[in-house]
Amino acid sequence: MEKIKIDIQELDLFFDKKQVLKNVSLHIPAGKITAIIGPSGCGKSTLLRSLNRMHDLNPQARLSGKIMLDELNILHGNTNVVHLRRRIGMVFQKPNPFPKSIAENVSYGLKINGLHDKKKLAEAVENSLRAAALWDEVKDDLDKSALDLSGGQQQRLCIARAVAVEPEVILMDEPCSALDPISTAKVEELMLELKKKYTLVIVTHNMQQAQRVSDFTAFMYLGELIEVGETRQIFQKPQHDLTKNYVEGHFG
Amino acid sequence: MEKIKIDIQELDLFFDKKQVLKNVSLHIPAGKITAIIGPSGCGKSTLLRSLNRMHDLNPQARLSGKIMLDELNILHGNTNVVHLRRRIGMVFQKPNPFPKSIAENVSYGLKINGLHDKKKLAEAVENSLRAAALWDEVKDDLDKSALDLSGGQQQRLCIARAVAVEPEVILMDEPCSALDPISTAKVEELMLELKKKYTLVIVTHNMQQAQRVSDFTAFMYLGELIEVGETRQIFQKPQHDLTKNYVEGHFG
Amino acid sequence: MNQRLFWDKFFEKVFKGTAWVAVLTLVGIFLMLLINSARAFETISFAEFFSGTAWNPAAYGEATYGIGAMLFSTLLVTIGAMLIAVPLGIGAAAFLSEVASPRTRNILKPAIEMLAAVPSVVIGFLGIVLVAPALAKIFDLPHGLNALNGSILLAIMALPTLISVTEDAIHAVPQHYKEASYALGANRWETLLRVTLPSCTSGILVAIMLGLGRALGETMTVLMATGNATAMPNGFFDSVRTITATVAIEMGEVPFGTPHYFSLFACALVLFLITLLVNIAAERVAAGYRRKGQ
Amino acid sequence: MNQRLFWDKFFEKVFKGTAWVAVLTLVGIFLMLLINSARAFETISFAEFFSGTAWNPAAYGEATYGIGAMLFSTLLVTIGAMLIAVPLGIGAAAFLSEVASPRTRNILKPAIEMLAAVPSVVIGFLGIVLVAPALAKIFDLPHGLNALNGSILLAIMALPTLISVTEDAIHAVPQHYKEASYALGANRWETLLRVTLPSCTSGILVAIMLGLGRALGETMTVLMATGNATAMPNGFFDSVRTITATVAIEMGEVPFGTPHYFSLFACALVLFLITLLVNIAAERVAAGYRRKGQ
Amino acid sequence: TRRNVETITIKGSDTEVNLVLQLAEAYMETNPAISVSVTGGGSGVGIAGLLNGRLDVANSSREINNHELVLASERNIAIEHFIFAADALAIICHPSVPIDSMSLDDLGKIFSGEIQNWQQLGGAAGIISLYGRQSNSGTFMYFRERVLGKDYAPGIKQMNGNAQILEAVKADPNAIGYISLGYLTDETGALRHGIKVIKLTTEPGKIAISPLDRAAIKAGLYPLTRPLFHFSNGTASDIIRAFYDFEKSPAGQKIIAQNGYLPPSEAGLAFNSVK
Ligand SMILES: Nc1ncnc2c1ncn2[C@@H]1O[C@H](COP(=O)(O)OP(=O)(O)OP(=O)(O)O)[C@@H](O)[C@H]1O
Ligand SMILES: Nc1ncnc2c1ncn2[C@@H]1O[C@H](COP(=O)(O)OP(=O)(O)OP(=O)(O)O)[C@@H](O)[C@H]1O
Ligand SMILES: [Mg+2]
Ligand SMILES: [Mg+2]
Repeated sequence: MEKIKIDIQELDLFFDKKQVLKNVSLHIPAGKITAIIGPSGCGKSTLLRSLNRMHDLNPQARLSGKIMLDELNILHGNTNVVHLRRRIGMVFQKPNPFPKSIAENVSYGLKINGLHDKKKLAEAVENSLRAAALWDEVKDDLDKSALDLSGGQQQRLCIARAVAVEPEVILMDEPCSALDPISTAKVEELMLELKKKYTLVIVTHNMQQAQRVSDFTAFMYLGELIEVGETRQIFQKPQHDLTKNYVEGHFG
Repeated sequence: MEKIKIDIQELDLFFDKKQVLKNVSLHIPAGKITAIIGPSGCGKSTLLRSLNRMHDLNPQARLSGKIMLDELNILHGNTNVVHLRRRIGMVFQKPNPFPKSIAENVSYGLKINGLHDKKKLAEAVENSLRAAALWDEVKDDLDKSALDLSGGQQQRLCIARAVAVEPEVILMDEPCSALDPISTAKVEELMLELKKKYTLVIVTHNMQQAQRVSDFTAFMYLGELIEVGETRQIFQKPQHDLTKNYVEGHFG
Repeated sequence: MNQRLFWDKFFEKVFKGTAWVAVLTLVGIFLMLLINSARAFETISFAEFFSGTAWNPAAYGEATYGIGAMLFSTLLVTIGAMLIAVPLGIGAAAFLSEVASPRTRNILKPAIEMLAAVPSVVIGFLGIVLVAPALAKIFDLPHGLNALNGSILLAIMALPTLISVTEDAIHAVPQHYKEASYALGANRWETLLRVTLPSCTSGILVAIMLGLGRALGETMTVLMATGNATAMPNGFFDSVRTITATVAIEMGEVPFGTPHYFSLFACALVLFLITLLVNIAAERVAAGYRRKGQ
Repeated sequence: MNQRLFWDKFFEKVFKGTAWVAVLTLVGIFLMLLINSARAFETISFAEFFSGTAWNPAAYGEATYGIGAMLFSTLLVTIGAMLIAVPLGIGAAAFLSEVASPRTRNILKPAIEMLAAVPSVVIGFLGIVLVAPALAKIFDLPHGLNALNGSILLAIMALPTLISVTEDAIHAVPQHYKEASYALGANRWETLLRVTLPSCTSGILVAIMLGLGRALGETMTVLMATGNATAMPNGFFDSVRTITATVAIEMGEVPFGTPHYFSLFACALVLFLITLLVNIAAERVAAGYRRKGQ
Repeated sequence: TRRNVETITIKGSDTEVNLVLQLAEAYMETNPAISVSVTGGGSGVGIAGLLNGRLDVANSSREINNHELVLASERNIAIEHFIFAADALAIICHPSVPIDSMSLDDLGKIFSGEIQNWQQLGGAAGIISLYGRQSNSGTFMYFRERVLGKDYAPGIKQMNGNAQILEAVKADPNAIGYISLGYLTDETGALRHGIKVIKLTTEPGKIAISPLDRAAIKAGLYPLTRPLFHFSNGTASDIIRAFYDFEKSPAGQKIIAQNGYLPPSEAGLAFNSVK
């Protein structure tokens, strides 16, 4: 058995009276890529956002259950969320660059972590943008507003921004949804590179992508975690009828 | 030859000093689906937004060239943009529902066009949501805020909203990017249904999708329209090396 | 990392500190008013204060402390002012942010904010020399020193705040909401009325509440332009004296610790309570709106 | 469709109309000030007005019209007020929207807006009976009726506007900016200082400008609490008389059409121009900030 | 004090403020070691300031009233008074009012609301529009004591100063109001435009006197002449006394005359508790 990086135990989540996650238990192994798949609205983003306590900002959200990051109880009231989020980075489903320049977007996370050396910052910005396959397109416009980028460029910028601070775990919510096949391939390369050092959890609607990059796949349906296992097993010998129908319903 | 619905002639577009569209000429045939493909940042969204004069809101954007919708000169200063946009609907790349209820989001367009009969509105809301494959998920929450929907649900809501007002032309900027394969299939069905009455232009990064639904495909690269033709021809016998590399670079 | 923790703590302290200083100061003022007001009712009966219409603490005969006429006058002038200022203010704000060219906006906006600094005496003065004669002429009155004059001047004073705050609130509405509306074939006004303004109700509410506060609390202007007569008015064409004008005039001359002195605090407290009620009512309306809107 | 066109046109007219009424009113006031001010300089030389330090239109010997001392006093009091109010206001606003529980916020926000309606006399009064003795004691002065007292009171008066407008601007910053910052491991204060506040500079600017306008244009309070001495002050502990206080005191008694009368308008115009300059400077700074930020 | 200068703080009557300010300046020119600060606000404000212990001298255009005297004794303040000049109140109305003179009695009835229409006095029909001062002004109190003997009509418009009454009366065809003598004329000594001065009689049958008639005023025939007071707490200190002495001197009296005010009457001088 692999080392478990994140251990989700019997997680329930309500928005007001509506239950969105139902008794979800899931092990995220360290140094691997875990893909979460499932139909739109089944709770993938909600689950992902639970891992770095993003629901704290929503007074209507109520969670119960337990999530462990190594030895740290993520949901515990005393947990320092700032440190937690420093360890678990996130790329959101809707690209959300800051209304700042491209360079500042990438260097933001480094600056708040105390890096002020201009040269080191510039280097880090370049490396992160290269990793996210965006450098060539923006290298002359680093001080232009990130809001003027195209949809796919914003998405890659957000990936670069998350990668720059080198968190232990990176959560990516459909990181390639706005990307063309070539950029997608480059981001997938990045993921495979990243998993050498870090743990990745990705949400994707692209079955091929899940098969290409992930080591493990979890299938969710209507708030429940139906099945989880090695990616090959899930796609080739799903145990559950729902999983089978879903992964076989894919086409192309 | 088919009837031409939209005729783009030598369109140039600058954001401030940066040229984003370079001498683009393109015929959009009536009653067909035209797909625009190309790498991220090549100008697809920009081209789409030119068709319903969305760049009017950006003082930095300068356009030259000509775009005809039937007999109407779209870019002409005297053109009534309100009527124009009534005829050309749009689904944006980033889902942007109003901060209103789900039902109000869909009925908004109808209400401003003078429909106030409650029963008719409710019917139209249901039909549009069914068409966008969202009805079953939201039918009990029609008066809940649209902002609380998941990413994919918001995307389908925006499709329903655009379809509800029955425009002559519908522009869709990556309408399935946040959708799972099953929802995607349903939206594609909708497109095929819609083209019986209307003209569709879609932007997509999904090569399979372009092949499945579109009649014509246009390939853009760095602001230029490289090649346009029947979809089969573009994917199987591309004339241009750039096109060939792009469509063959796809994988899966 | 240690340094970072230090700054975290430091900023947390600073922000909490400033917040509490600000809030406690304001709470302190409120308590001070409350305590002093309470003492007024040791000698003046509640019934007399609220139902009496004659305010004459320096009477030749027996002093009377009825705020009825003043309260009615205050409401008359303030409601009039808001009826003028709110539509004008929102209209002008909408114009500035949605219609005017960036150039026009960049000239007009600072000009309007500048007008927040016109001393109230100057506005009051205008009321006497310009507005009053104009009103007298238009409505064929012997003089124009009346409630309407006060309403007009207070509206002018509330306008800079109203316009400026509303304009900013409209400006902060995310562009993509407007785009969505335009793309459905809505015109500018439909977009404004159905999408933009509903998305910034809280900002508009702030604008209105501040404008109202300004109108209710303003002294000099009303004191100069409304004719300052203590009789119960019959309408907008009568001279009136508002609560603030009374407090302003009498605060200086009253010896400390007398019933008259305390009664002035009670007057100020009444102004407070009016603002509070309006504020709560407005929040309710806006909340209902928002709930429906979601 | 015809009906819809009608309403289009109708709303367009209404909005343009209101905007123009509002703007023209304000422009009218400005012109009126300008014209009346111009006439002051028929008899008073520019040099005397701006460089003279003695303001004594009712002098025993020859009348003098130098606004030097008053201008310096005004700047002293106003800058002092802003130095107190701006950090407190932004701190309190940040606290309300980012730290306080919704419950606390729902209680405090209306309470603060309510304080915008405290009549200025009441605040002035507090200055005399509370702040002045406190200052005298703390700094060991013969009396506390000085510029510092004025600054403190004006800061209190500017706070409701500052807090309320800033809070709303902060509140309107899209949630996803904050989420992005938190997800990168920023804490509340870093997020506030580096993301939230920079995204709403224009709203904060509006808040500051309105607060400044309020402070510059306020009459009653400064008149009551600053000691009202026309001599050139040496610092915050001297009694001062501000431009507004002068206008307020003298406007009631000066006969129309005299040089003295016109000179009061020139005084009001100077207040205007100060606000305008500050406004333009602030816009520059903010624009620079925004440009860098993009 | 910090600057080695002795200060006298004076506050009160708006009627007196300009006059006392000029006297103070003339005095400070010859006595640089003494600083006199003078502000307005109204007689009531000045007296209240004195009772609240925040002033050296209160200016007042009215006598101190019983109520204030009671408060003073409660607070162990012994009020001393000094009359340094006299003022007269002029009754003005809009030039279109066809009345030139009236009795003091009728004037009282007008301001207390018993006479409400110009018709009742033989003029054209028109509701009389009253203009007066605010309750913090000494003029308000003086006029009420001297002319009305009861409360003002509640509809009276309480204006913020003499100049404002003047302007309001000019603009209102049915107006009547009272202002200080000093505001009646312009710098050249001519009656200001747009107003009309009402002559007053004390008893029916006697001739009506105009406040512009200096000789009649000097002779004590004009009924609305009143003393202008300084009040202080206890026996005036030496520096205050020195300032009073300057006011009594020919130089001081010249300033008083230049401003359109009158010297204190014999009776007034005799009444002074500070000699
Ligand atoms: N408002 C703007 N101001 C300046 N440049 C812009 C603006 N909008 C887009 N651009 C630039 O124009 C180019 C084309 O953008 P566009 O959004 O059309 O790309 P796209 O083909 O839709 O890409 P994607 O597939 O990533 O959405 C990009 O390089 C982008 O950075
Ligand atoms: N803030 C919220 N308040 C109430 N309900 C919410 C909220 N956010 C999400 N939901 C609901 O919870 C369910 C799960 O949403 P979630 O965003 O996790 O779905 P998802 O699996 O990420 O879907 P997608 O693939 O479309 O992004 C949906 O039905 C959605 O409507
Ligand atoms: Mg999602
Ligand atoms: Mg795009």
